[in-house]
Amino acid sequence: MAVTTMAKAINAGLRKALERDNKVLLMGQDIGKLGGVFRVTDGLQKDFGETRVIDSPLAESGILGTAVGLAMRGYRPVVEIQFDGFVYPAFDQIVSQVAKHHARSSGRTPMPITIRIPYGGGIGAVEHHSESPEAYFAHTAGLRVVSPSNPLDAFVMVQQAIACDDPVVFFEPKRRYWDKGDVDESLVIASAPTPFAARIVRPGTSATVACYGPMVRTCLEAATAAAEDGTDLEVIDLRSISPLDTATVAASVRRTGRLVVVHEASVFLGVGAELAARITEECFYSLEAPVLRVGGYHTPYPPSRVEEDYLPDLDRVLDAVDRAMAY
Amino acid sequence: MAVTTMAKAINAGLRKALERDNKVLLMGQDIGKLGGVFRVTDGLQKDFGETRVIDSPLAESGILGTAVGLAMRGYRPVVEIQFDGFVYPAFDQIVSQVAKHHARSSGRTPMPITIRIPYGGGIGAVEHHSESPEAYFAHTAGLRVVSPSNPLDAFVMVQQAIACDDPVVFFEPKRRYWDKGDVDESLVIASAPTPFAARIVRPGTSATVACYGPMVRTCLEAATAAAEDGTDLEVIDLRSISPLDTATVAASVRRTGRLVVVHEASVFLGVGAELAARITEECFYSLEAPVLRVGGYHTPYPPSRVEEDYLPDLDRVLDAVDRAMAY
Amino acid sequence: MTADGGPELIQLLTPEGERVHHPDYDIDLTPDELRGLYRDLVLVRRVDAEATALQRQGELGLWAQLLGQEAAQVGSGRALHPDDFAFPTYREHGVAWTRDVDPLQLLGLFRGVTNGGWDPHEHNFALYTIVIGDQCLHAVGYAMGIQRDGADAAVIAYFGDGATSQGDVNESFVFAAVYNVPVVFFCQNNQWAISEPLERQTRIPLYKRADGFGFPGVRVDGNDVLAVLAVTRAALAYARDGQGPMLIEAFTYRMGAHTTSDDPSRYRVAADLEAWKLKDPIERVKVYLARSGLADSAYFASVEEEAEALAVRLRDGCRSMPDPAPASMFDHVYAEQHPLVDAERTTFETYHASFAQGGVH
Amino acid sequence: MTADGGPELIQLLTPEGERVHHPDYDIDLTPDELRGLYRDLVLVRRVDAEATALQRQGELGLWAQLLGQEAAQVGSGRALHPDDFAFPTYREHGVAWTRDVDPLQLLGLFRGVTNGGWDPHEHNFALYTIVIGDQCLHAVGYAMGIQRDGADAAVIAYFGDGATSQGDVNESFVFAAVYNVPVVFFCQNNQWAISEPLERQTRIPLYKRADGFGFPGVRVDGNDVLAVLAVTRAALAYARDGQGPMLIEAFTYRMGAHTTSDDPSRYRVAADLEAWKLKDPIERVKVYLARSGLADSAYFASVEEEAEALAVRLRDGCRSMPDPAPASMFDHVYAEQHPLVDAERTTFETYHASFAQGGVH
Ligand SMILES: Cc1ncc(C[n+]2csc(CCOP(=O)(O)OP(=O)(O)O)c2C)c(N)n1
Ligand SMILES: Cc1ncc(C[n+]2csc(CCOP(=O)(O)OP(=O)(O)O)c2C)c(N)n1
Ligand SMILES: [Mg+2]
Ligand SMILES: [Mg+2]
Repeated sequence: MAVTTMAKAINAGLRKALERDNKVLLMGQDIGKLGGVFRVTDGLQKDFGETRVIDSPLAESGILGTAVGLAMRGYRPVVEIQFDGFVYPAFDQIVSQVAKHHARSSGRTPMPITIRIPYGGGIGAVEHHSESPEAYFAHTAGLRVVSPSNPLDAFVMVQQAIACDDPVVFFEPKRRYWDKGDVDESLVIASAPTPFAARIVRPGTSATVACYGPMVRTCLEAATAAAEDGTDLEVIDLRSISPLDTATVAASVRRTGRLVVVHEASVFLGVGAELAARITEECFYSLEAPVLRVGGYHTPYPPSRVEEDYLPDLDRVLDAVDRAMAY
Repeated sequence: MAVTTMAKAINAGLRKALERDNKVLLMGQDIGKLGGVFRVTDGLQKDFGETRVIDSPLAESGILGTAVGLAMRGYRPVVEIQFDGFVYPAFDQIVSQVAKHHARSSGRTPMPITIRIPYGGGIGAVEHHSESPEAYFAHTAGLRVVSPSNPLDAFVMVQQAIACDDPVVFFEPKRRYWDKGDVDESLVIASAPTPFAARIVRPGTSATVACYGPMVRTCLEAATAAAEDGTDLEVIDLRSISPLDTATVAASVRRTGRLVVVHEASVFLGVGAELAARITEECFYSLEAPVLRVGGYHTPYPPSRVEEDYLPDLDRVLDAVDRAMAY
Repeated sequence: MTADGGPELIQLLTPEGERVHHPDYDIDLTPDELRGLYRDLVLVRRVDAEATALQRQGELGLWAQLLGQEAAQVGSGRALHPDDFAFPTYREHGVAWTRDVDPLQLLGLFRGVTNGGWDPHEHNFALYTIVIGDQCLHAVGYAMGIQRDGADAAVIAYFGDGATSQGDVNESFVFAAVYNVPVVFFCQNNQWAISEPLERQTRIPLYKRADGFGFPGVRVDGNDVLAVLAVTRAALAYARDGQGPMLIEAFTYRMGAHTTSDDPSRYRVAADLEAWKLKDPIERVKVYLARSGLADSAYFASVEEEAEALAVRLRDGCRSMPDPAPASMFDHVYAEQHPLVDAERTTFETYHASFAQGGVH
Repeated sequence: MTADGGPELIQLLTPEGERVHHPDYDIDLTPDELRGLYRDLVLVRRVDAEATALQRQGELGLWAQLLGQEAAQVGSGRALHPDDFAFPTYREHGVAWTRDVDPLQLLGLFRGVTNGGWDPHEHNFALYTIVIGDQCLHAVGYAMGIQRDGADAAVIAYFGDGATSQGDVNESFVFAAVYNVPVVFFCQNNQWAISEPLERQTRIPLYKRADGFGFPGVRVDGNDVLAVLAVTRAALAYARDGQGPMLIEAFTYRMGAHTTSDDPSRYRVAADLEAWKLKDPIERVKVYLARSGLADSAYFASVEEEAEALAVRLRDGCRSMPDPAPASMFDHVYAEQHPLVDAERTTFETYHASFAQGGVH
């Protein structure tokens, strides 16, 4: 058990995966000597060689397309997309090939590809470096989409994603890369809970707040603040967006009667829309207020000098909770 | 006033746009001599020449990327994507450039680009020719997304899309291309209602059914059948997906108390999710049942021999209506 | 661009059936092998004709004809070793034949009973790829795998003239060159991308594209099965030998429509077709075999009979092909358990059961 | 690949400041023009240095340094006619300078007060494009417009060595060649794509990429402002003349980090840097001007003064740059009215007003 950052925890998880299975390959831009722009792959090329930790040419579609071919040959490619805004050139390969090939082959050819994407805002970056595109992938059948919120989950979930025979889009909350937490590197992933289930990270009774990735910390802080005003929030870390663990959320909502969903992505057709629609259907008679959503606006991610006004924060979460409680 | 098919109506609309504004250009694969694989651009290259009706090289990103440059130069490109499943190679140009450039330029450089996409299933096609990707685009700020359901709307809306200074993704329900309807070609689009508003195509009192594109006919047929069992459905043709005319739907739901949303796209994170979330929030106390959704499953579009089992049909719409009425 | 392929065109058998020689490429085949190629060409053309007929009869939703491209496909397919792996488009029925894929499995896709069909690993023949260009990157990735496995094998990626405009195809050239992987890029330049002539995709011969990426490119007479076989064998050997990628432009012509839904009369003149008829890939082999006494009318008749029998088998097999079970659409969306798909399948089955039990509707 | 650019390198001014001649390209500049280029180079480098300093001081979120690429940018930028249009990446500060874009507007983007900044139409200089390669297609589209307008103008598209691997860049070559539009592809090969050396993108010199698409490609000494100016002028004239695209590879070196967040010590050796220091783009011009008596120390001093004054202006201008109004994020999402954006803006403003009025939180 050691205290480490999320970035280092993912690095440790990747190292374990490379050690466990020699079919595991890392591919991406600048992941070799540089160790990636966030140093998540630091030292891995040195230790596992250039044939397993591959600096790819500057072409995302090429990276995903070659990953598909490698998967057909029995490899387990782990692809790094340098920033959220640069995954789109690979969208065709992801949506038309990675996501559909297993079904097309009637199960003969799995696509055990992990697509790591540092995502979200809050780091004062220039355009295209702060986006939250998870809804595009979650809407796509054949893909799994997960996002860890803390170092331990990051360490375990990245290994589980790589071990999974389905393609997994692994969204890393880049502004939490430097958050610290306890990580037990001896933990065996087989014994860990499935990455595709949500977790109640703070039990509460007044209302349920569902979130994932970078927003979990924000919502926990909001819960602490709310507690002072006597509002006892239950915070759920969804962890997985596809599949979406509605059972855990529904059970909570049946107890609390209220739900607020929080994410950085635009609210319009964001993950909150699906969760709201399903929970309302499942818990129609338990809901004392409509499911409220807190998220990005229907605008491009703004210049960094105003990103704090775009990103959901403690106050906006509490504001939504207040509105939910007011029903 | 003449009876014509939707394909011919769009052709007529494109012709009007080309006549009205010599900055309007048509670009795409096989749109020249062939007139497009659905003949929607039939005869236009002959009449307007190869510099205005352009057979592009086989590269969707190239087509959209050059459209962006042409728009910067003051042109109004109308791009044809041959089939829904082939828009993904252009996803980066659409999401990162077409959608964001106007905001990036602080309003100095509009992107009056119309992206025509024949979409949806039901024509017995091979893979990638029957998809409904509208949610990807509707989730993207900066884009407008519309879909006509009948020849007259198609004729008017395509002209309005081209006249709009924003980029418009124009989804054409390919299986309705051969549906006939009255079209008054002398109609002046300025006087026509905005393409971004929904329309009640069948007033009713028992429940509201919201749909768009290919599903409008299906839902109207369902309403006729329901009427026989004494259920009086109000059918709303959304027409626009971004913006989404929730006001019209909300007003209807306040009267009927029930809402069923129908589309071909996968239900999970489909347009129905957003409509359900918003309407539930706006009409929380009017809803007597949760908003129910009928749509595609979370699977790739299946082989054509089973597509009828995948596509929402009259029976599935009625089944959802029954479930809504049962609350 | 010269309609006849120009002087750079590698040819070993002229349209008149005359065996000619080339300084860089030659081939020495046994009579059996030569007759075998003829048989392949005839049977493959018959598969194509039969499938086209089945589409007309409504048994298939669509068919992409290979008429005119038999030699390009059979020649390159027969150049492959068993361990080599081929990545086709949607038109490589002739290559499928050389990989022992039952033509009925091809029909299954165009009939709409599956989006795939055969076992790629059993035949070392990937599933058809409909999205133009995507498979070229898969081929390079697969070749990266071969390279890592240290296997004595190569990959061949098929694509068309129109595909050369796609970013993915050009990216596959970049990756293949930089990684120096064992892949042969086999471009069937049939002069058309649906209605668009070659001029819409390039202003220089396509085999020259390789110059821009730093590997060899050659143009072969795509209607000359011997030349295609010789050139592809050489390219595959070059690749297996660790020398990296090579681009082969098979100069041929799409004698049929793009697919059964296409109407070429809208965009091309009959004259071209007539000119290319004179370069038929099968006729020249037949003339050569007959003239050089390698085959007699009895042999030709036996092949015809075999073709007839094959046609009958396809017709019957296609008509009796069962539709998939509706619920099968949920079967392989994911390799591992996925609650949403499970839930939707249950809803789907309960809903359909309600009809069986004479439900409300 | 030869580190010195090889014999194909077009050079008019050696690193030692010696004026040499080239059979195909030459240039004859007035003393004023020559001094002007020197001034451009010095001021552009100063802008870069000042911006780097401002980033260190926390005034900018990021800065992409052009150090070492001044000649490639000033030389090509000065070759443009007023009506020509340039499409930059995120590093073309020197080109921006030649298009009269106030450096303060560049700082605005890296400070995070805007995602754009200047008026592209006022300067015929597009906004910076951060997504690698996208702008090359925009350039071709813009050139298609020029072609349709029958205007006497050309377009120049800037991109890096890494960008040559992107599908979009290669597609832009296809479209430009097929449509024969007036565009010059200007590739600054600074040998690095962040941490990846040229070998990760190509195995042959980049200017040869053009061979694969059927238009001319040349390699120029990117640190030689005279050669770059001469070659770019010729390419632009060729384009305006209706002869179509041309590719220029400006062979140079990224002397600084990729951006201020990068740490090159992790992936490259100091020796390379030392070797390239000897090829400094400014020093050679200074030596040439001095030796040929075209400029004296007084002139050099005056330019230094001007640079100092510019630096002061940038420092003050940057520090006093106001943040945008938060609600401005809703301003230009759409050109026409959009109810969702209007509604969100209203919610946003009401919510913030609640704080102003000392709301609950
Ligand atoms: C990305 C993509 N865009 C468009 C299409 C539609 N389409 C199918 S085949 C074809 C033409 C292909 O031409 P070519 O590459 O020359 O191959 P050929 O059909 O001639 O064998 C087009 C445009 C597609 N399948 N994929
Ligand atoms: C599509 C895309 N992928 C990745 C990135 C991240 N990125 C920014 S600059 C860069 C390297 C670019 O190298 P090069 O084209 O040589 O230009 P240079 O930075 O050297 O001027 C990368 C990978 C990006 N901006 N866009
Ligand atoms: Mg072709
Ligand atoms: Mg570079």
